[in-house]
Amino acid sequence: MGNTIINAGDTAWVLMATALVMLMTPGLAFFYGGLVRRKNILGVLMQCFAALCVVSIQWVLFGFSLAFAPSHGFWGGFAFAGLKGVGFAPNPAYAPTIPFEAFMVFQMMFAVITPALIIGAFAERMKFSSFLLFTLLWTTFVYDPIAHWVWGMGGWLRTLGVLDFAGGIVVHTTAGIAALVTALIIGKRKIDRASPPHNLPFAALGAALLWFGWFGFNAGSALAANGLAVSTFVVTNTAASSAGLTWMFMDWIFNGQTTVLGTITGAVAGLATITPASGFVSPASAIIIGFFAGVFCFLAVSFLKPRFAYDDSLDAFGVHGIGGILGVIATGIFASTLINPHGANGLLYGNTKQILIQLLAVGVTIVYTFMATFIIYKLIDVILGVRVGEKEEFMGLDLSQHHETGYTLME
Amino acid sequence: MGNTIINAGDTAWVLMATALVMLMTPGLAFFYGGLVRRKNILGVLMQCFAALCVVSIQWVLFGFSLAFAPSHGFWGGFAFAGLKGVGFAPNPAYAPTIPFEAFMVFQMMFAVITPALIIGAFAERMKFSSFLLFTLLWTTFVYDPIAHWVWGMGGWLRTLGVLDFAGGIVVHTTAGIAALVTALIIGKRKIDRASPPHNLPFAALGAALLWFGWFGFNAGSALAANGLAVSTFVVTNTAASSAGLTWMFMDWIFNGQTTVLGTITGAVAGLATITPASGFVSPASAIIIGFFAGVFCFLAVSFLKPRFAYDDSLDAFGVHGIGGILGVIATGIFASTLINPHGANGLLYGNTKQILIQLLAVGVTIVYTFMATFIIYKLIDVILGVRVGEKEEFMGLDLSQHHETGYTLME
Amino acid sequence: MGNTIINAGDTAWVLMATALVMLMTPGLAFFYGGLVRRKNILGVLMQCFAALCVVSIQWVLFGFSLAFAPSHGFWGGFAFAGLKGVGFAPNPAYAPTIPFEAFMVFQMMFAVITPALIIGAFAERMKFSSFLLFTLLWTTFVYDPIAHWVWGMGGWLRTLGVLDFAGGIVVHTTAGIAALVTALIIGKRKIDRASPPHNLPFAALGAALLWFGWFGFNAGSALAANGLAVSTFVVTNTAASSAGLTWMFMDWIFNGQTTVLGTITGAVAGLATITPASGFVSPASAIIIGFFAGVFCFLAVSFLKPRFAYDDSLDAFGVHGIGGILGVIATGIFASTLINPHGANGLLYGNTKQILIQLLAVGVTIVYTFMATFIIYKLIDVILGVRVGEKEEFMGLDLSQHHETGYTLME
Amino acid sequence: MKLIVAIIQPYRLEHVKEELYKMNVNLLTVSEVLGHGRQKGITEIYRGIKESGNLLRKIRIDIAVNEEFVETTIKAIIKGAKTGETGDGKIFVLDLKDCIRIRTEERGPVAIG
Amino acid sequence: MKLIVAIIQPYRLEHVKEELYKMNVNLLTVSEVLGHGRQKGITEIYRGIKESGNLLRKIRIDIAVNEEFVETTIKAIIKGAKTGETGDGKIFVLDLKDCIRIRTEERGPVAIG
Amino acid sequence: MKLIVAIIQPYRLEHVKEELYKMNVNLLTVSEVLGHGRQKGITEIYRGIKESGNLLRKIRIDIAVNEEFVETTIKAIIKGAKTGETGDGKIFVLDLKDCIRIRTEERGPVAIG
Ligand SMILES: Nc1ncnc2c1ncn2[C@@H]1O[C@H](COP(=O)(O)OP(=O)(O)O)[C@@H](O)[C@H]1O
Ligand SMILES: Nc1ncnc2c1ncn2[C@@H]1O[C@H](COP(=O)(O)OP(=O)(O)O)[C@@H](O)[C@H]1O
Ligand SMILES: Nc1ncnc2c1ncn2[C@@H]1O[C@H](COP(=O)(O)OP(=O)(O)O)[C@@H](O)[C@H]1O
Repeated sequence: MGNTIINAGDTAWVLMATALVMLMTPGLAFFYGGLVRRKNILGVLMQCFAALCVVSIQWVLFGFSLAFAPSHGFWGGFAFAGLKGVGFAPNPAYAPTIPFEAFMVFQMMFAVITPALIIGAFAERMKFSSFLLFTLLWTTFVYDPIAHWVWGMGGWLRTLGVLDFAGGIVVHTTAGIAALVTALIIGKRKIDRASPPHNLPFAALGAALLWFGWFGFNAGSALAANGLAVSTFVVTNTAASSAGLTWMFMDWIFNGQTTVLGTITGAVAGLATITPASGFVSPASAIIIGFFAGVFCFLAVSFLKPRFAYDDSLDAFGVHGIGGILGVIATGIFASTLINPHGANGLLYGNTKQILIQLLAVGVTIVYTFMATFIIYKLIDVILGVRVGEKEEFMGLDLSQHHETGYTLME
Repeated sequence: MGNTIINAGDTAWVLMATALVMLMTPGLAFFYGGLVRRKNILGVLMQCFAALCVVSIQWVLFGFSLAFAPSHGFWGGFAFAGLKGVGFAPNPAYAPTIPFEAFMVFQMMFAVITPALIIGAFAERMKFSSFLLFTLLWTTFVYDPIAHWVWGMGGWLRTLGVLDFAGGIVVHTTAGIAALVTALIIGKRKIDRASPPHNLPFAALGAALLWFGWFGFNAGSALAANGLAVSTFVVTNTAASSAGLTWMFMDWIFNGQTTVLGTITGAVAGLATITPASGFVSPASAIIIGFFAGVFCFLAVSFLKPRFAYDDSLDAFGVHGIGGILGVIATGIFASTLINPHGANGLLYGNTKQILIQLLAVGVTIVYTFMATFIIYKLIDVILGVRVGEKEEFMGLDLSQHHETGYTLME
Repeated sequence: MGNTIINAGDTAWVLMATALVMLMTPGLAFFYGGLVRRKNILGVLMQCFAALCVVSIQWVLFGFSLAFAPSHGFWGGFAFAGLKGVGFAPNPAYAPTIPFEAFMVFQMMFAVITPALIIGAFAERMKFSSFLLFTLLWTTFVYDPIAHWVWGMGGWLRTLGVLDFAGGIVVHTTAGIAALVTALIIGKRKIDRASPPHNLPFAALGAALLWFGWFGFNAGSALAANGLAVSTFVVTNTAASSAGLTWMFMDWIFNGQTTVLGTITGAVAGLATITPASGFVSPASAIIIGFFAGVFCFLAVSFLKPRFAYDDSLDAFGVHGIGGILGVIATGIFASTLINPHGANGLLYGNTKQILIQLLAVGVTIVYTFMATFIIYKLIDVILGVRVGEKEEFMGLDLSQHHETGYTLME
Repeated sequence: MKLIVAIIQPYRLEHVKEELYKMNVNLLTVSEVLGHGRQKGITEIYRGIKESGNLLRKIRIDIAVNEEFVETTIKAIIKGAKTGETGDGKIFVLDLKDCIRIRTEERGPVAIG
Repeated sequence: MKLIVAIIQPYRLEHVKEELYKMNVNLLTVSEVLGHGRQKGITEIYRGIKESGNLLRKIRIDIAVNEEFVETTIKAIIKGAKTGETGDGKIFVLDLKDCIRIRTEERGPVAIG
Repeated sequence: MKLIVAIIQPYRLEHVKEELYKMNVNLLTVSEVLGHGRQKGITEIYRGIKESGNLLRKIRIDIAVNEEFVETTIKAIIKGAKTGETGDGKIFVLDLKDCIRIRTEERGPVAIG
């Protein structure tokens, strides 16, 4: 593949970033797991670990190929299936200075965490067997094609010039919309009353690991240890902080005091929102984007959800869906070629076209994800049944699905 | 900025180190959080996350400039405010082979964790609003100037030749002294009786994350992935182990058995103590420094504190203050130009001058920090009141400050 | 040491990998700690931290030398004692592009975790003082020599051409066999009834940190940020996922449902099993190896252990022993010079010799480890007594050994 | 006065509280207990080792009431807790000799409400 | 013999214990419970959803005493627990038919102390 | 009917349950409590500060039985719990006025078993 040569520094960074993104899935497990009732903690942890196992294998076998092999229209086809041709040599179409296999494994961790994000919507009431099948099908028929459209060689949105640095469309919009769909179909939890998080420190631990891992997620997407990676890193941290502070103050204004759950939720919303923009915007823009992330996701969670009365248990839609969509649009506004010459300018820098592309991309993604997720859900519901029985739900997923309990009550 | 060129390996290392140092603040949150009463865990977590958010934004807006812009005497002025001129090109005055922005963000995480360290002193009894204000003011008027003196271009202690590789003065002495001041003014907790840590495993988790992150803290301060970084890494691990073992044996001698809390406290003391010396000393010196860290911090915590009867709840002064001061002095004794030719020799290697510089630097830092912290504290006490009411204290900070509880009691 | 030059990218990767491997020991502490009774959590955490402290110092003083100094037959002698000659310059015999000291500290973390793995066998019933002595002696007389045989300059198994990329023999077989020996001699726990894990989320956290850290363990063993490191990284993740899924299905087949504990145990088994093979095999082979890891370790834990009625409390033998041995043999079958030209071909690629070498190496390791561990154990039993008294055991190690409790029962 | 002690299924707590409030029984004390009754719990399995898990999580409710409220309270508990399946639990009624409201130091029936 | 059951504010436990020890009441059993009384707790808020948090953490103390100690014990508890605010709690007094010290198999009043 | 309340050492629970099952006493409710008795616990030490740790973990067992089972039950508990050392615990026997099985709404002695 030409006169490309592997750069050890870039490779070191991408490998490390891959490890960081891998850690985000367990991080998410604790972020979500701390928020559910004590009797459902294992249900959440299990789904996250299962997503890691299943998608890792799917990706090696054919997922990566579907997403990144040269286009066959809808998705990438099977040219790279079984990692054929994915070896030590770089593929300059994706990353010219690192082994192609490093790009593959970095992308794998994105494919892993995306279905895991959806867990927040149907937490505390989905059958584990159905979750397994759902993850496999959803990854194959939703994640892989959309990743191809946006990032794959020949993908139509990529060709159109859409900007999505680290997955605002591919990861957060898809997961967020899928969360909305599943929350709507699966219905509310039996005990509707808000239940306090059973272990908020676990949620904080999860948020910390997510923040930590997100440096790999975003700055790793530079696929090199260069100035762009650094800029992305800074912008990521800035947006998270800004959104965390914003949510803190929103809580104070609307509810009379600041909260830990609000602050960490804000930070995660900021991270989700900056994701597509992170490689294209300045720190100043990141402060603004973080602010809007805090405001809009707060409002979605506090007002939209009660208003429409769907039970997105852990706000996967409110945080990742809203955040992702917001971020994709923000990219069309704040992107600057001063930060990333391979990007484009946004509205603020006089380019009106970009935001239209962004809106188109996010719109198509929403529609496709909505429909495809709906079909997959219904299919599984026919085959296995998606929701656990009432008794299992009351008993908790830990006991009913896995015959285990999270904590002993006595020594 | 001349013919400097970015090295991907160095950049990869500094980015990774930055992520590691970022993780230390949540690590500290768990280290401290595990030690407080169950009803105050969220209070601690919240303060740590808030420090991360607030200082991240302050740093980007003007904090970095105050600390690292070319000197205007007391601090660095506003030349780099809003990250003006802090971009992809390296600044050889600080780090010639990585983007200047990488240096900026690496330093950011130091500014974040320093005020978080102080939390240990006033844990379980400070108002959250006052903490927010305290953090902002303290970072601006204590951390930023002192960072400038020691590390900034034109800083007077830097010019004098003080050695502080990774923040024994800038981070640990300042935080430790501020801890002592606040513990003295805020007064004892209402229930004076020792309360056992509510979740020692969390404290151990925090200690593990601190140790892990400290590799970034110290070895990242080499600002390159070179032999010095490796040496610093080794020395850091060695001092932590040595101090951990020492405390273990001190516990055994003075209290009749070894303890988990003692061992992890010892390790953290060793890490704090080696910090200023880590880029200048040999592994053999690190064993000795670790030993003294274990002995002195143990004695401070076990005898000094009860003697003077201040309530430094989690021993922020006893561990970071004593450790930091000890380390700065030890640097003047054990530093060797064989390890770091850009450093200096210490007493042991025949240079008597260095230790005088070290003593002067630490002395001035103590005096300035003491006074400035006192003023900031009193100011906030007038405006907002620093300490929560008796009822709030009994109720716990989680409920009284954040209307949340850490753990549910039932399913 | 010749015309070698330090590569910053490689150094960055090895430093980072070292930090990752360091984190595995606390990770293991939580993996094990979550599984014991609530009254023994600190006992486990303490042993892991103590292993980290003790072996870190031992390694610097003489352990590294025993393992990696040029051969004196049985072990490496004292040429590198006190890190003499272990400095900034690379040692091409081990790693030509990074400081020799980086190789030293990377290897240190392997020496740390190996004795910690054994803890699983005698959990809940060993005296802490005896553990300290055991760790020191075992590291010195078992780990160091065997590391020398397999990896040291002039080591006889290395000379023979054995393949052990990241420690299937050196780490997992030795720890696993030592676990079997100690479990056999120390005898069963007093309360024989299975006790549910006191905190399964902690075990899951531990497994996540182990998985995360294992990227450093295996891919770091490439000692450079090159294609081989990437390949190792991919293969590691693949085997873990494959084994996790396999155990999940084994649980489903044999016990009627999937479990969290099974899935994470499977993943760890897969990681242990792929370790020796990770630098020599393809992702496809990794899927197969992971599958066998899941099957065999599951059977060992579920049938072998009850059959022979030894009380390997946390299955250190069943997972690491069986996994390690399996992996060493699998290396002899699946290794391919297409993946690693410095390796060899295995049975599948037409080389029958390799598997014989592998079998010999693992056989000798088993015999030596068995005997040496037995002697060390008996020696300590005479001096200090290894097992705690019945009352201490009932009381739990936290209170009886450390006068601490893990969690408070009330606020 | 009587002290009514009910052992119920954890997930019925909300319903029981609701029924009690309807009857103006607002004061109660709740704790988490483990119960061994006729109900067969789920067999837990850890690495293939079966834990018959004979102690199931239950909620215990303590309510001190004056005589005239005893039957109302019992009925309300039954209404909230009953599903008809084993494991629904038991109600125990004990004689209460005295009751003191700490805040006011009032004693006897008046202190109960 | 009586079994005295006190429900108190968690943060008064230390004071109550102190008062009891002064009166030579040294034997007691403590547990953590949730109480619903007249006290309005703090409304907890999770992502904007208000949790009336009607179950507040309380401490339950069980003390078995001989008749002559009943009043002393009640007074000591009141002394330690009383702040005068709602939520101070209640004391319930039950008849104790028998008491056995397991270690010695002694029964009756002698086994209590 | 009686309500038997036993406070025992945590690690004797298994033995006590075994003895009770032998006697066909299968229904019981267990909870974790802290006890202060004559037993001197281990002094806990946190950073050199000694915690006399006067509240030790204990297990509380509640068993409602019909009169004819009272002695059997007490004996079984003693058999399982007794080690002869301080800290073995106590058994308290209370009068049980009524007992209701929620599932069937049966009352009285028949509801106990
Ligand atoms: N005689 C008893 N003594 C103490 N607790 C009892 C007794 N009988 C029942 N319980 C408690 O009630 C719970 C439910 O009893 P169980 O027999 O499972 O249901 P049911 O009452 O519907 O037959 C048990 O788990 C136990 O906690
Ligand atoms: N009748 C009762 N039955 C059971 N528990 C009660 C009863 N009355 C009060 N309690 C317990 O006492 C606690 C304090 O009662 P509360 O009404 O808040 O305070 P006060 O007694 O000062 O009015 C309650 O939270 C509850 O646990
Ligand atoms: N009078 C009492 N009231 C309440 N609980 C008691 C009483 N006496 C003993 N206990 C409980 O029994 C436990 C064991 O008592 P202790 O005095 O230590 O042992 P022993 O009964 O063998 O002398 C105590 O920790 C406490 O929980």
